[in-house]
Amino acid sequence: MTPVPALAVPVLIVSVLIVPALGAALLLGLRLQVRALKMYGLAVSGLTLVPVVAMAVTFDYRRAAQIQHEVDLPWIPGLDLRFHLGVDGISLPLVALTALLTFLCFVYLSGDRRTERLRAMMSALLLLEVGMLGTFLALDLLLFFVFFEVVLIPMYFVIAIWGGPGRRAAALKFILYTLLGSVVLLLGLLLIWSQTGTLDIVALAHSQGAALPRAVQIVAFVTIGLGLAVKTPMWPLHTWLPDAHTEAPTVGSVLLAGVLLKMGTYGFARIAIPVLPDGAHAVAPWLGAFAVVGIVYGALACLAQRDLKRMIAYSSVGHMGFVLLGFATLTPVGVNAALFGNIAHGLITGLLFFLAGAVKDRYGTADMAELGGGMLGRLPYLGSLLTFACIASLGLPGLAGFWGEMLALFGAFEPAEGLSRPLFLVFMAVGGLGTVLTAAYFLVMLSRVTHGPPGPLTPSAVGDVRTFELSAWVPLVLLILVFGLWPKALLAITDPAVQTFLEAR
Amino acid sequence: MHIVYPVVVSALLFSIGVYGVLARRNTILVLMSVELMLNAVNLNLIAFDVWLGDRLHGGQVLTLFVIVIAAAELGLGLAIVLAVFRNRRTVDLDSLRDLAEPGPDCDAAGPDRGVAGPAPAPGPRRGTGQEGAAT
Amino acid sequence: MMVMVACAVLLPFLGAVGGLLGPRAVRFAARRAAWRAVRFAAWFAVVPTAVAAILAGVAAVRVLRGGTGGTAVAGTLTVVETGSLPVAVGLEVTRLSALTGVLVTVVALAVQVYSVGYMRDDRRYPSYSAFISLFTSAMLLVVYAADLIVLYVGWEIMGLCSYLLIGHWWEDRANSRAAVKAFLVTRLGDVGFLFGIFVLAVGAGSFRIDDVVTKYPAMSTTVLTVGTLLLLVGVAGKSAQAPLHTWLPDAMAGPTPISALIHAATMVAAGIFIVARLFPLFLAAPTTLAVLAIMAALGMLGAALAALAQDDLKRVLAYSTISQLAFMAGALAARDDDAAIFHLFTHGAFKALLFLCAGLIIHRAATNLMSGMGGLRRAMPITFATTTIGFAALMGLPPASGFFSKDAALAAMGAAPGAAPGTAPGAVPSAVPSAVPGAVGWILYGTALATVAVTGAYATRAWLRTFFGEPRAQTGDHAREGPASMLWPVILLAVPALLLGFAVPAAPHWGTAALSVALALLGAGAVYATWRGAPDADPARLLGPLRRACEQAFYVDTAYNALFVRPVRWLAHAVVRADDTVVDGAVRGSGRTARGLSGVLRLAQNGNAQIYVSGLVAGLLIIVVGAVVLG
Amino acid sequence: MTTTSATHAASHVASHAATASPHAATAVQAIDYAAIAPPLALALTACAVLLLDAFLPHSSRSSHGPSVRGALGFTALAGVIAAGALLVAQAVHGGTLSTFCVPEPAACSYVVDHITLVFGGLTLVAGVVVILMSMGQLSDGDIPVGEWYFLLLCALIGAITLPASRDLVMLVVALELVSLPVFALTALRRYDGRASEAAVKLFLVSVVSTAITLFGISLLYGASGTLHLSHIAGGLAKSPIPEAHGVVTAAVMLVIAGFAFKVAAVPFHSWAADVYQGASVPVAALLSVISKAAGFAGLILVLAVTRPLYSEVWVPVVAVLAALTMTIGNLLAMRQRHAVRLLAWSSVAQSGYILAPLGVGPEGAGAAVVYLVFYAAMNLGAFAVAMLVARGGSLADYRGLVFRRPAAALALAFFLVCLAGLPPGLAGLFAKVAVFRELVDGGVGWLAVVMAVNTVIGLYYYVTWAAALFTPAPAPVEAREAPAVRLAPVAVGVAVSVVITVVFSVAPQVVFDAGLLSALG
Repeated sequence: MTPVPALAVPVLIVSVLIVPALGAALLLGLRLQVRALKMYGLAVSGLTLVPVVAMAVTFDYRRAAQIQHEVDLPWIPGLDLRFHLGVDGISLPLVALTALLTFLCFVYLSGDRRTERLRAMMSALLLLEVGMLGTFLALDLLLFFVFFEVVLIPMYFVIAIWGGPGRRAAALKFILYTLLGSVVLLLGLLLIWSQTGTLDIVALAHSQGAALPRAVQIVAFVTIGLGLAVKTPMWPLHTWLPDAHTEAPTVGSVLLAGVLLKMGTYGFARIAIPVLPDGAHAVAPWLGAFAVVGIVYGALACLAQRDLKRMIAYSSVGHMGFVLLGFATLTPVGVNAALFGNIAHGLITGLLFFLAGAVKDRYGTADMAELGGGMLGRLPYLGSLLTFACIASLGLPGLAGFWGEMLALFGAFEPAEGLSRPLFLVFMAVGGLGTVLTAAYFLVMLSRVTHGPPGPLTPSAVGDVRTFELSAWVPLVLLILVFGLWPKALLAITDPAVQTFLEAR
Repeated sequence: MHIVYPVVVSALLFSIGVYGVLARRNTILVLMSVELMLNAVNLNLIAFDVWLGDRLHGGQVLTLFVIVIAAAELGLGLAIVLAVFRNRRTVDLDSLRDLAEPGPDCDAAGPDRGVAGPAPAPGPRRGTGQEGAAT
Repeated sequence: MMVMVACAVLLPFLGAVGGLLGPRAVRFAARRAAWRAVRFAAWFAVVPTAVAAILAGVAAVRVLRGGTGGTAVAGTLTVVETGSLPVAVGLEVTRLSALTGVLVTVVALAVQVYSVGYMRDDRRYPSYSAFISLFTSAMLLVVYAADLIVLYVGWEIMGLCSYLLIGHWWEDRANSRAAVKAFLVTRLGDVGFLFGIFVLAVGAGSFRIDDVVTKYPAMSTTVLTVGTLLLLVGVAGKSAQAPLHTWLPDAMAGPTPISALIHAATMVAAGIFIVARLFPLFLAAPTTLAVLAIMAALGMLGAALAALAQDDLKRVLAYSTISQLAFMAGALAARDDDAAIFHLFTHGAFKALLFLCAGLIIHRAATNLMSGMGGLRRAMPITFATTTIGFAALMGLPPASGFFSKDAALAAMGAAPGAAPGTAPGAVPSAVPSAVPGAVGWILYGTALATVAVTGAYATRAWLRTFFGEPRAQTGDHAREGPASMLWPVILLAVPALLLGFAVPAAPHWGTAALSVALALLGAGAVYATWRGAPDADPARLLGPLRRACEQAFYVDTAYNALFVRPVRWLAHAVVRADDTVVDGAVRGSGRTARGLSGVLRLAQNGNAQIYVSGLVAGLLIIVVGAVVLG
Repeated sequence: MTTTSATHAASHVASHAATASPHAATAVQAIDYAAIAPPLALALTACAVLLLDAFLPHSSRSSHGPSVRGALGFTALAGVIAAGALLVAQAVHGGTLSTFCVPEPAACSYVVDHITLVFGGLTLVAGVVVILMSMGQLSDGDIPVGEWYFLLLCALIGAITLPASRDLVMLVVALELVSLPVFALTALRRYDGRASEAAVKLFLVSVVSTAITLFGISLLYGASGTLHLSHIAGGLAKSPIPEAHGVVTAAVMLVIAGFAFKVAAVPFHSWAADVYQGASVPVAALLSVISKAAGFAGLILVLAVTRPLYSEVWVPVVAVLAALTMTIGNLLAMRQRHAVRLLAWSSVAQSGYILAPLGVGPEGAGAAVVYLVFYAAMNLGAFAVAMLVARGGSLADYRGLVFRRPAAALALAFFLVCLAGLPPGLAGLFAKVAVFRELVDGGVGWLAVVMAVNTVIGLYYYVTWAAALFTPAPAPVEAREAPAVRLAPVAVGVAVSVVITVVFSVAPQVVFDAGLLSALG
């Protein structure tokens, strides 16, 4: 290995974190006009995207199972905490998704009319990005936890600064609930540490839980799983989500649904399942059961929602149910499905929240009954995009949402050895029913909002989709199509990594 | 003399002191009760010192210190009582209740009304119920 | 070859993309009038479909010529590793798919051309035609797919297009509802279909259709039965078979060409196509065939009776479609896939023809209801002629195509019950031990015969009510023939509707043929006699007390509403309530509990120093006593 | 403390005695001035301050002019810094310094080892910040300056002597040296009834606690026959009292009382809020950091370091106390509207977190010290900003602070987030992680869960307050905060705290090293 790339690689991965962090810090000291501020935000998030793209380009896809761009420095020996970062096939897509969604959020902000407290908003968003990216890059249990926590405060402020009328309570509920989850997660991580004496995720995953007795694994899996499940969110730990989404501003909702929820599911793929295989085996039926209950429950809850954003929030509960079901099968196909579902949900729900925000922006409400109908007539482009996003979300083949759900169900059809097949067949059947209900609520919503004669409310003079909105949304639309039509683009990256940590069993 | 006698006496003395501290309203009397408690300690220490035949006479040494401490405490206590009396015209402990948790009526407005953004609608469950959510 | 087929699949897709985005781009640039955009989109609609039709035709000719027994030509673009069974993205042309491809593209082309006229005044023509193109592409994907998952992709996209097209006039809530219903019912079926794919693919160890079809002997009977039954659920959904048929009549709310394309000729045929494609599996699963037979029997007669009582011309045709598809299913259940496919083709031709004719009539009469029509024979002579051909084919009267295909199907069903294997008219593999159980076979055959009679009756009724008698109120003055772009496709479709029967060399089975024609004429005669008695009244009164039930299609919709829709709604509201009071209630409750505890604790902090000291002493006492006693 | 280090200390004493044999022989104690240099420096400074106060010119009958007030403040500051320098010298010198030794059985009353240095350093740095805050507090001339600094320095002497004490006499004296000046400091706002009331409450609870502790010490003495910590365990083993177990258990619990009062652990917590509120903010800061650190030093000395004394008895008790303390503290803080009261209850809760690792056993002392150090930095900062902004006051006064005084608001938000234990306040996060780690590693899962829940309750009020800083105020609240205090020194104090906390956030290893050393004793 020549010294130049050896030096260049850590620079790349570290700069992914440094750029937004510096950007946020500088923002505290800068006094900029609104316009310059927006440019600044765009520039910083764009600059963050650059090393991420560079990392994706220089990533060796033939060795997708290996950790690449690795950097491993001691930080706090007193806690055994190392500054250990790296990407592999599991994390790379999520890192890219995060950087992209954040960038698109800034694109969206650049045209937003709201300018009050923009500086605070932007620094919160950048800090949020640091946390999200760090979570996906971290390869040290405690470092993972630290980044997992980093997102809480910025997200709290994103909701509390720009949110709706009930923002304070919603933000508080969000932060308290998820903090409870992460503290429980911490307990689980520390349990692993105290039993194995190491915090290195790679080493732990490599040893396949050999040093951990089965009982400890189960306890650790339950606590870690609970912690992650709050973030995911898994039924019945989801009630912070609808409130947070309903009150959060558009970009907040987009990042919350698009990335934050993924941190929970990513934890399963990165820590819980590889490090605690026996625990995973013991708890998987429960995980699967909660997952499918979440699918059906989320769908039913959506069916009776009045608020557009609230509905999309509950739909996330259902979709995350599919992701969890994928994990619960403990098969490569199931885990692949979960990882695919993660990305797909990030793109689709991100788009949905963008659109819901645009609707709320124009009509001043997201209440479906107040909106009336006929959006396709009044705002045809917005209506069409909404239709597209909903159809993608209900898992239509050919769009990204399909593969995650289909493969998760397929995984449930043939769960890993040692898991009760009849039970998982029931999960599969219930999940299948869930897909029908999912289609039902999306179509009913579309029918109520986009179809029919125009309602009493007239949209504000903003008009149909504007350029900045389009430029924030089109990349999402394209990616949804690309991943839908060419699932290999994602599965080829995740599959080797997933096979590696599941096969040595 | 068996060691039990002085110890029991001292325990009784201490208990009387405690009772005085708890039951007396007058601050001066409370201070005197504290003196009783400390003297119970002294009695104990001396008794043990003798009984043990401590070569270093730790008990006696400590007793001396306790006496000094008691004196200092009492002096300071009286000074404080004086200050209280000057400010409040009373030395009644029960009436020194300016500093306390505000009553429930103050709280009805909610601790957060003062610090929140535009006050959340007070009525709905969503507004007020969640402050302590997820505990 | 594969490139050709791939182009046939992709071209309409690209046409759809172009049709959706192109006109907008043009309009954005030049701010042309809307009709220019429509015309612009029309090119995107017609040309790719036409090219696809030519490609499909060439492919079909090559395949049919290339091999005798239907050798398949396959090509794989890439293999997607899923972690378990890989998905092979590829296409395959068999004899069956080559022919079906031709049917699909030809009907689609006809509909596209027809729509240019039919939707001339519609502002949203670009999206409409683009959806048709997308649909064509998806259907071709189903037809040519070499892999079950790829097939499923096309299968579902068809459902989406159907939803979008039924809901094309979304201003009307009824259309919107119909679209949602169509999507949901078929989606319900599709879930079963997907699970069926799982079962079979895991049984065969591959998602490739080839592997699945060839490896079925290695699968256990249970796997086969379960897998095929699950597939059947999907088939029932897509092909509008009982009990998942209810969406089709409602779907008639969409524009008429859509009814012709999707809900008569192609999409609903996909179910039959799939069964035929995987026929060896079904043959090896007698239970599935028995279930299919019962479904078919129920569907064909019930739908025919329902058709007899409808007033809406398109609903008549819709129920007729259900009935005829059940007929095909019956033929399949009787182990004769050739007969079923034959009928599929002729039906595709004549039903598309009938729908397009109905479109012409509706276009001019400005109503869907037959009670608003009548006496159109003179005003619309060409339409009259083509419609007559269509109805004749539907009734199975010689020499129209329907006669031959219906005859083949009937013969198969007639042979099924008692006949020993091998004597059936179709190519029943003699290795398969038992046919459909006797009783089921007889029921199937009997219902089929009854259906023939009822078909004759409702076809005659519709024909008479539309074209004969006195012109009724509002039609009159502007009832003329439609524009050329609408007439030409109709005339073109009339040719195969009339003559397709001669394309298949096999001779009719004269016995069953005579029986069926007689029955059809009997039904027709009864209706005619009734109609003669009172030309203005509806001959449906023939049904007597059954009429109401038939009009409501035996209250299936009502029952489903009560059994599924309302409980789900109730459940949804219950979930929302429970979410608020129980799940979130627990969360809020813990918050309230903490606040309450806080309040209680604050009571002790009342400022009285002696209370503090008392607490101190008491606490310490507890600690000391506890430590001494427990320690 | 382990046996090896005990023997090490003993041998050290022996060698020391050998070098100064004539004195040892006559039983006249040799005083190692190097060991007691820091408290000595403070004591000299205290005297100097008193003298200066007396001899420097008065501007009016009772009070000094601003320049004299400043001079006294700087003198005190210089003294504390000098003591700090001596402490650093001791640390650089390394090894263990002991003095006030007795030869037979060999034991020393004053030992400078790692734990002494850690606590001493903590106390002195906190002392600097408190003095800086005092300089702000004293600028309005209501309070006698010389007495103030004298008392403050006395309290500091007690606080740095306490962790060095190795016998019960020394411990008691040091403890009283921390307590008594604070009563006076609290009451020093002579014309404020609330201050006097606070002083009465503090005095009463403190005196009762001290009496209880002394009673416990007397019993312990009776049972073990010695006052030297290192010999108590041995003495108890051959106790002359029959059925000693119960007596000793009770005695240990009673001894804990005095220190538990200092750290405001339940059930000794009730005084905290009233006193913090009534006292001036620097005194509250002193109580919540320096006095509390002294309390923990005493607890750790008695329970953990000297000898794992009856650990099977006190460990579960401390665990339960820790759980109760954090829960009750948090619950009480939850609905506070007064900033200083909130900080008071929050520091009660934080005491619970510090106690928690001791609930694992003596080996948890390291984590407790780590948390204490982090806590001191964060909490001092919070008090300093509170002083800077509104001299305590109601939470409503903090609303929209970021628009008026962005630096102060950001600093306060940072400290609050640290106290809550969330990034970007990494210091608090690592502190919590250290405690959790100890609990999980020690197998006290239930306490870890209780603490997890408490972290959430704690976040509630911290984040509510922090959010208020960023919420625009409905109406201007300028009138409330016309500051009569001189802000510059307080601002310096805030800056010092911020810098320390940031350093702790970025390089927490500094603290972990300290904790590790003190755990080894």
